[in-house]
Amino acid sequence: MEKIFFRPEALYDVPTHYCPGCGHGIVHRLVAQVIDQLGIREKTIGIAPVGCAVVAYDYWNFDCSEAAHGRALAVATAIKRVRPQNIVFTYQGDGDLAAIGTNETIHAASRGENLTVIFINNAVYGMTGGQMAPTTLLGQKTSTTIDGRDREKHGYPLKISEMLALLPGVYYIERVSLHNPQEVLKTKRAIRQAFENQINNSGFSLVEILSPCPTCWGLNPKESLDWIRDYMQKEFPLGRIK
Amino acid sequence: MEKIFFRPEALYDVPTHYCPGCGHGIVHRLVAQVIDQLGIREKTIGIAPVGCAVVAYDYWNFDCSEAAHGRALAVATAIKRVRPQNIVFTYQGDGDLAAIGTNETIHAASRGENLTVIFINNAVYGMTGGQMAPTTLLGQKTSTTIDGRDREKHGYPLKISEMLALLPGVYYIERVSLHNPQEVLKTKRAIRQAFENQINNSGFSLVEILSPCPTCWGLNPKESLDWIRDYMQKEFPLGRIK
Amino acid sequence: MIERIIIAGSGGQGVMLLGKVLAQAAMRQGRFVTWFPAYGPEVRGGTSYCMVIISDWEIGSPYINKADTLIILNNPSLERFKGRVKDEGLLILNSSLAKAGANKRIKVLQFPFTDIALKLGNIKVANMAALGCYLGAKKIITIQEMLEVFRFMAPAGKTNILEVNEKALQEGAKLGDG
Amino acid sequence: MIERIIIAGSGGQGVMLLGKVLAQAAMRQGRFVTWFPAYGPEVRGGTSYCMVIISDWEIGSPYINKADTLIILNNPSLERFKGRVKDEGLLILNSSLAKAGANKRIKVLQFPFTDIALKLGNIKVANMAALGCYLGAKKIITIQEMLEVFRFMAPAGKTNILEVNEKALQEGAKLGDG
Amino acid sequence: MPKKKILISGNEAIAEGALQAGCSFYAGYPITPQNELIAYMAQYMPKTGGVFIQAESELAAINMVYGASAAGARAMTSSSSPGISLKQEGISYIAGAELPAVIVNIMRGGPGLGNIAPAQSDYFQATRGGGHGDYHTIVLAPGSVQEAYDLAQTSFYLADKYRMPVMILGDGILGQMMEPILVSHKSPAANRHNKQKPWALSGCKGRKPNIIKSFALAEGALEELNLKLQRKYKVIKNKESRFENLFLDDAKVVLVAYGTMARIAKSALGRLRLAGKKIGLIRPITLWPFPERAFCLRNKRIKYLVIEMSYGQMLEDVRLTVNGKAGVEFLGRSGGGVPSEEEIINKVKKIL
Amino acid sequence: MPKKKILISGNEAIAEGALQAGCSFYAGYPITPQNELIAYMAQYMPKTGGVFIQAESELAAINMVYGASAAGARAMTSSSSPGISLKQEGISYIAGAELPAVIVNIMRGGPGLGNIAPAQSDYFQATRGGGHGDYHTIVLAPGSVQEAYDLAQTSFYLADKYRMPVMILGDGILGQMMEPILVSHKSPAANRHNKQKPWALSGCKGRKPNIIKSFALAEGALEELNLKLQRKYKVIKNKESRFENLFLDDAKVVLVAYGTMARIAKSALGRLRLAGKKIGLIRPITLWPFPERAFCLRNKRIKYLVIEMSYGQMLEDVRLTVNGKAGVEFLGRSGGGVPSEEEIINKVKKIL
Amino acid sequence: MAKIIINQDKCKGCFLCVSFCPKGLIKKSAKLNKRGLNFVEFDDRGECIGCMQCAVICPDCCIEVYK
Amino acid sequence: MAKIIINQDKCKGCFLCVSFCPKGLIKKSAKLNKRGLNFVEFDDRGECIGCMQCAVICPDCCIEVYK
Ligand SMILES: Cc1ncc(C[n+]2csc(CCOP(=O)(O)OP(=O)(O)O)c2C)c(N)n1
Ligand SMILES: Cc1ncc(C[n+]2csc(CCOP(=O)(O)OP(=O)(O)O)c2C)c(N)n1
Ligand code: SF4
Ligand code: SF4
Ligand code: SF4
Ligand code: SF4
Ligand code: SF4
Ligand code: SF4
Ligand SMILES: [Mg+2]
Ligand SMILES: [Mg+2]
Repeated sequence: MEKIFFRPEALYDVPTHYCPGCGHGIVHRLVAQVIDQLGIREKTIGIAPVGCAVVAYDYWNFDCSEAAHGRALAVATAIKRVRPQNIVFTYQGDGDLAAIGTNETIHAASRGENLTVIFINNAVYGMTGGQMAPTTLLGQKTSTTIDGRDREKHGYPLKISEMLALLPGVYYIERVSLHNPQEVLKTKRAIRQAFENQINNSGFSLVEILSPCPTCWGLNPKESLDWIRDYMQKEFPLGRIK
Repeated sequence: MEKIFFRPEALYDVPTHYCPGCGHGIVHRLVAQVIDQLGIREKTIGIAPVGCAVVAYDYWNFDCSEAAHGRALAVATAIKRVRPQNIVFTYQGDGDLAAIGTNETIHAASRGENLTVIFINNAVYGMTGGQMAPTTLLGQKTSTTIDGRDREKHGYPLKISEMLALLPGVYYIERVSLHNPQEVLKTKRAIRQAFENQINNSGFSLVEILSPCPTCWGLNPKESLDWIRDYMQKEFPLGRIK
Repeated sequence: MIERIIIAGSGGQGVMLLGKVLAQAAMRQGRFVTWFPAYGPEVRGGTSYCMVIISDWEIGSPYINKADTLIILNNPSLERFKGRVKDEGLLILNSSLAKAGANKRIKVLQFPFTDIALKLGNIKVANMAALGCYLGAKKIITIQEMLEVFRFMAPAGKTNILEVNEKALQEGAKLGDG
Repeated sequence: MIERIIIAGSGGQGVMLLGKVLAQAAMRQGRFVTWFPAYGPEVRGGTSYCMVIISDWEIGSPYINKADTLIILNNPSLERFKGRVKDEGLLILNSSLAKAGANKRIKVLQFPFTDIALKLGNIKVANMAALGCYLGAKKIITIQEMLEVFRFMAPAGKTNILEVNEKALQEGAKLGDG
Repeated sequence: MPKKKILISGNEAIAEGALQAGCSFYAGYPITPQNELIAYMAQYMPKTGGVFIQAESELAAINMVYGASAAGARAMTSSSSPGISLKQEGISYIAGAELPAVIVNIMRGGPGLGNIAPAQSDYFQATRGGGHGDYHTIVLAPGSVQEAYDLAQTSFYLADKYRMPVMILGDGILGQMMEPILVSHKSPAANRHNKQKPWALSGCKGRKPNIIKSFALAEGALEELNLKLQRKYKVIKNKESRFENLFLDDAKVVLVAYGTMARIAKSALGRLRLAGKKIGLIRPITLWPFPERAFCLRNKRIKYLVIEMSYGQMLEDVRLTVNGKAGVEFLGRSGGGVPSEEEIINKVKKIL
Repeated sequence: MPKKKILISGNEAIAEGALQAGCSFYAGYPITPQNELIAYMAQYMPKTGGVFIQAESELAAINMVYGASAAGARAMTSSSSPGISLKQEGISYIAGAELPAVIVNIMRGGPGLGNIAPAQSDYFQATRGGGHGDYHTIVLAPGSVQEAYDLAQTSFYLADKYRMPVMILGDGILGQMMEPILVSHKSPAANRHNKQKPWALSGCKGRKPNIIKSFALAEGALEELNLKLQRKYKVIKNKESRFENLFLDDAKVVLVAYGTMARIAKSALGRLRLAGKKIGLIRPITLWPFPERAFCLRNKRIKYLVIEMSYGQMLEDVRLTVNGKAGVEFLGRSGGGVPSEEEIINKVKKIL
Repeated sequence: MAKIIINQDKCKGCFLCVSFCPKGLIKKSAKLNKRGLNFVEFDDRGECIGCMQCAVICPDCCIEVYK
Repeated sequence: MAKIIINQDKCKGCFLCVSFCPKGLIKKSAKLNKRGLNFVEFDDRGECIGCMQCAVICPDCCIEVYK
């Protein structure tokens, strides 16, 4: 028998600190698989966010940098400009990319930096214990929206991918999901595309991934995937945005 | 004979520090006229930016606050929430609103704050002597794009109004221009609309105004208006955006 | 009197609550008391714990290096904290999920609190069984006092939950007192 | 020797450049020199100025409270700076755009530099006429030295501009020397 | 006023104290270890009719506080070290515009992302103005949950009185720990409008327009503003310093510590006194103004032992106060390290 | 090395010095009075093959510098007071991640928006870590345009040597004024890769992955990082302090001033010496580490007169250094006010 | 019949009014105002139609229109 | 014929693999692993089709698939 599914080289053989059923674990593996498959591990530089994935560099077997909360794309911009031969990507949560980091996100995209962005939308601030994120759904309960997000008080969920798609500097945007194995495979394809674009010098590419946070959602792992399928997807429709 | 055009009460009878032919002067007057006409001078609170219009409060005859560079919409959000009966507006340049302040702009809009925003797009940082703004046209020369803005190096002009229009929290966006008296009158109508929307509790309203900066453009005042008509308009099409 | 207690278990086992009711009861006695939780990413996935100090004097640090008592509800917590109890200290252990070997240094009371809770019909009250056991053994707070705290803290109208908690407490107390 | 000069005019009159060529020339003489501009919003609309200090010793502040010489190219600048010259100081004034009354406290040289420049075919060289006048009067730098600076600083290939600048300088020098 | 005893965390106590003081505007952004504060505000602020905003960033939050305060509200924000660094420009603006505001820093280990363990390494930032310009914030350092509650109320009072930013400086232990406290039961709204603010923005009906600003371009204007601020700071230095002194009468070694560190120092003090050692303690409650008058400089044989969860920041204030007139020793750990009772006792024994 | 004399402003001299030092990455955001620096970089950085980015904000700029430095480039940003306040979180991260970087602050009047006049009121922020945590930046304070050029080069050398942020602290006068300077003529590229950075991010080919970070969650890890930083700071304190001393031999009053203020103090000194007064001067060139060894504390009758364009920030370092062993007087103005030669002379006469 | 009054002290001489008056009634003055700027003058030859073009474009609110 | 190997020490017991195996071959174990977590076991009744659904969804990369 041949081993047809195995741990990629770009992913260290260590346990992660993520909660059971957390989407970060899946995406970490997908990124590592794509990097292995493209043969770019030795020239990749990843930027870990501040968020639950803060120590992603402890799991990935390639050069990495931390970035201050929200500033991953400023850091990545500089690294890529200094080392255009390297493959540079950021991995960011919704709070990181679309709240505190909105400015850096939009301007890196507007400059058309030749970067790859892996954007984990779990509709919540995981790391800090489940506060409202810009992507939190209307009605969703979090520790700062105790009676559910209310558009009057807390504003609307932010579809930053759609906004970014308007920018001429942006080459590729796709929204994908982790809610079942098929979607996970689509996610992997999108991630691959986003890296290939960078290799081909095509410009800014972003993959938004709807990802479960069972802990902050107060659901078990399977219920969390179903919640993506039944609710989150409605607000954040899947598919190619640009 | 009747006086049919006169200095509005909301505009102090003092000279401004603006360069000859500067669009800020025109818009200051338009805002004051609209405020007079709506009879809201005594309940209006204006937020002056950091930019050439930094001392707008020296020219306007109503309550005003300064805001740190880029933070006008954070300041305005709080004032309006604390005093919902007052009419609160921000007056911001392109650097202020669409560079350093992008985050505050997008999130105030996304929250659907019931505010009025007067956005002066002069394609340049006037106050600091003419550096590239996010709205600087491709090819336009500024002190930081000496050979003209180049999309490879400096990125693309940012159409933030179009991006904001995607947000469900945004009620009204229109782009207008000052390049001749007819356009100035259209600008006034748009400003009026944006204030009326707030009075009617309709939500976030923004008027983007293409405005001459003869000094930093290196053109005389009339040439500056022509430059808006012939070039700027092409990149920033006029009309209702939302 | 100063009593330092570390309470540890997995996320869903209610160790924070255990600590809080204990602290509440001590407060009602008019004693000095501090409650200090594990917080932040520490809490992700693994073990969860809190530290309670009950004292007749002003309390300095709420952080406990060496505890008088450990209340441990699962195995990873045992691994983490077993060295953190004083000589002659007390270990209350949930034998449903963890086992401690023979130990002369400290006193060990191990009972299957999870199983007891399951028998009472709600796995979540294992914590209260352990609390009861602790109070039975150390008696710094009477069961009566603790029941008053339960009633005070219980969400209005949820009397059935209150009841099973009380039962678990009393079951535990019997074991601890035994 | 220490000479403190304030040069002021409106935005387009080239007062910054005037100061810079003066400072360049002083530098080539091996003297200490500082050049200090008005900057920021001060520059918007109104008057523009710079301050040049030329000295045989190390210079402290480049900012001038009281000048030895004022070179003033328009009326608002005159209003702003007329009090800022020392007793027995020198005022070089562009009489095309400003007039100074009789004054015993200081020496005044007023000539229509703008008209002179217009006659030379380029209104922009009024500044160099004023500079010439100053050098003619004070002679801290020779016209020859200044011409070298012009040649050094002139953009390559723009010899016609260079020429008219030189002419303006020399016209001015004659007046100042007279 | 009826009082009630409750068990509450330091973070929540600050929030509750603020609400009691009539705080009607809160804007913040999550960060450990102060998340309980923002969660408490999210839950209870709307119930008192006030405004709660989870801002998009710390920058937005501090500038919202600026706006709310300009509009006359008692306004507050909170964060922890990295987030407080981001607020420095805003704090400087609040100081320059002479607006009252309360900023809470529940310090964690630095520099950079550091960790979320308790720390006291932002003392310089808090007391020396981490932002630009010659300004100060009053800095209050509670040593217990009760004091956190009390000082939260005081902070609004001082902020309004002097029209300036006030910072509450705690650490992760103080923020996270629960202790019993006595809370009062008046209605928060009662406090809200007890201070007229004629300078606030409310629309210019019946008066000349009000302007809130820190910009002063006219020659001399900014210097004048600064001189005004300096006069204010002088008054505060004279009138508002607070501290707790213990056993100074016969002390040979005086421990100097604040906040959580002072609690541990007190435990050590207790043990040392029991052992017959003549030890005293100064616990600064205001860090700015630094309570210089707590120090008696007549006795030159006294030694001061400064203890911090940092490598010596308050130490400078003690040294400036003592000015060479007595010995000053230091014990400190940082990055989450907390000097223990034992370390303190050992250090004292060495000094004695 | 051939040298050439040119007339150049302080802002441009810093930029040119940086380019000569092999700076290959600059990110900045416009602000008066440092706009000439960014304009110079915009023009000349691309010509040397380096990267120039006008960032969307000061926050982005400092984090770009973090990134560029992580990738091994000699990287720099510049701003003025309010913009530097915004960079504090980023500077703390750079310190925590042990990255070399150069930050220029051309100070203006504060607090808040203040004005654009020259000032020295960000001394505390620069020397005490305006950001969070127990970190330091080396702070260099040029007193002339030549020195601005020279220290710009030094700053990159020190940043690389110690892997830490270095700040160049000037003021609006220094930034705006032109003076003749001697510039060297080697190719900047020659300097660029003269220092191997095995820790930098470049792809992990042939080695283990490199990680750049300031986070340290494991128990004790952050304390360890902090202890390492403290050891480094100790070395720097011993080895890197710089200053200029004038006429200390027989001085009865010693002026202490830095940057532009020292120039004015020197002029006053000259006049006082001509009048036969025994006056000396200490000009700190490094503000952190503060040049304690410039002070001779044997003579107790010496009086120090600290002169600042602020209300007494460096004053604290002088007082900490002197530690009560000599008198310390102060003369300062802020918000754009600059103590004049006359004010200095009058103050000295009062002291004498 | 209409007319305009120009506040010459406030006028900055941008000449936008000159460009946009459909009747060519506004002229650059030979004189300078007290701020040293070239102002404009209304040439009241009775042709003013009160269209307000001049006033609407004036950045410095120098022009009053009567009709 | 295919099979999977589960790294039981890394397994966190999220049971997503259990939910998605089309053949129902993965079961919750009664035992705890050394981290104190409920892991899962492969029920190798020869029915595994090597579809990798389990491995693809596993957040902790615990599953290797052989075919
Ligand atoms: C400047 C700053 N502000 C706030 C924080 C606290 N913080 C850490 S992660 C985080 C948000 C995490 O949410 P997200 O980016 O969505 O990532 P997730 O944990 O959900 O994957 C916050 C607010 C911080 N570390 N730094
Ligand atoms: C934090 C901060 N950064 C930078 C500046 C400097 N600054 C003042 S105004 C301005 C930009 C002005 O451009 P814009 O907003 O377009 O207004 P304009 O002057 O063109 O009307 C800048 C960068 C500042 N005052 N504060
Ligand atoms: S809190 Fe949510 S995002 Fe964070 S590790 Fe747990 S499940 Fe994942
Ligand atoms: S610089 Fe431009 S925007 Fe500023 S006042 Fe002058 S013309 Fe207006
Ligand atoms: S109102 Fe019309 S016609 Fe009259 S002067 Fe003005 S532009 Fe000319
Ligand atoms: S438009 Fe106004 S400012 Fe311009 S020239 Fe005419 S009157 Fe003067
Ligand atoms: S490979 Fe497919 S059939 Fe086999 S165990 Fe996994 S999910 Fe089940
Ligand atoms: S999906 Fe992975 S972690 Fe989850 S139960 Fe299955 S093997 Fe364990
Ligand atoms: Mg998230
Ligand atoms: Mg602009």
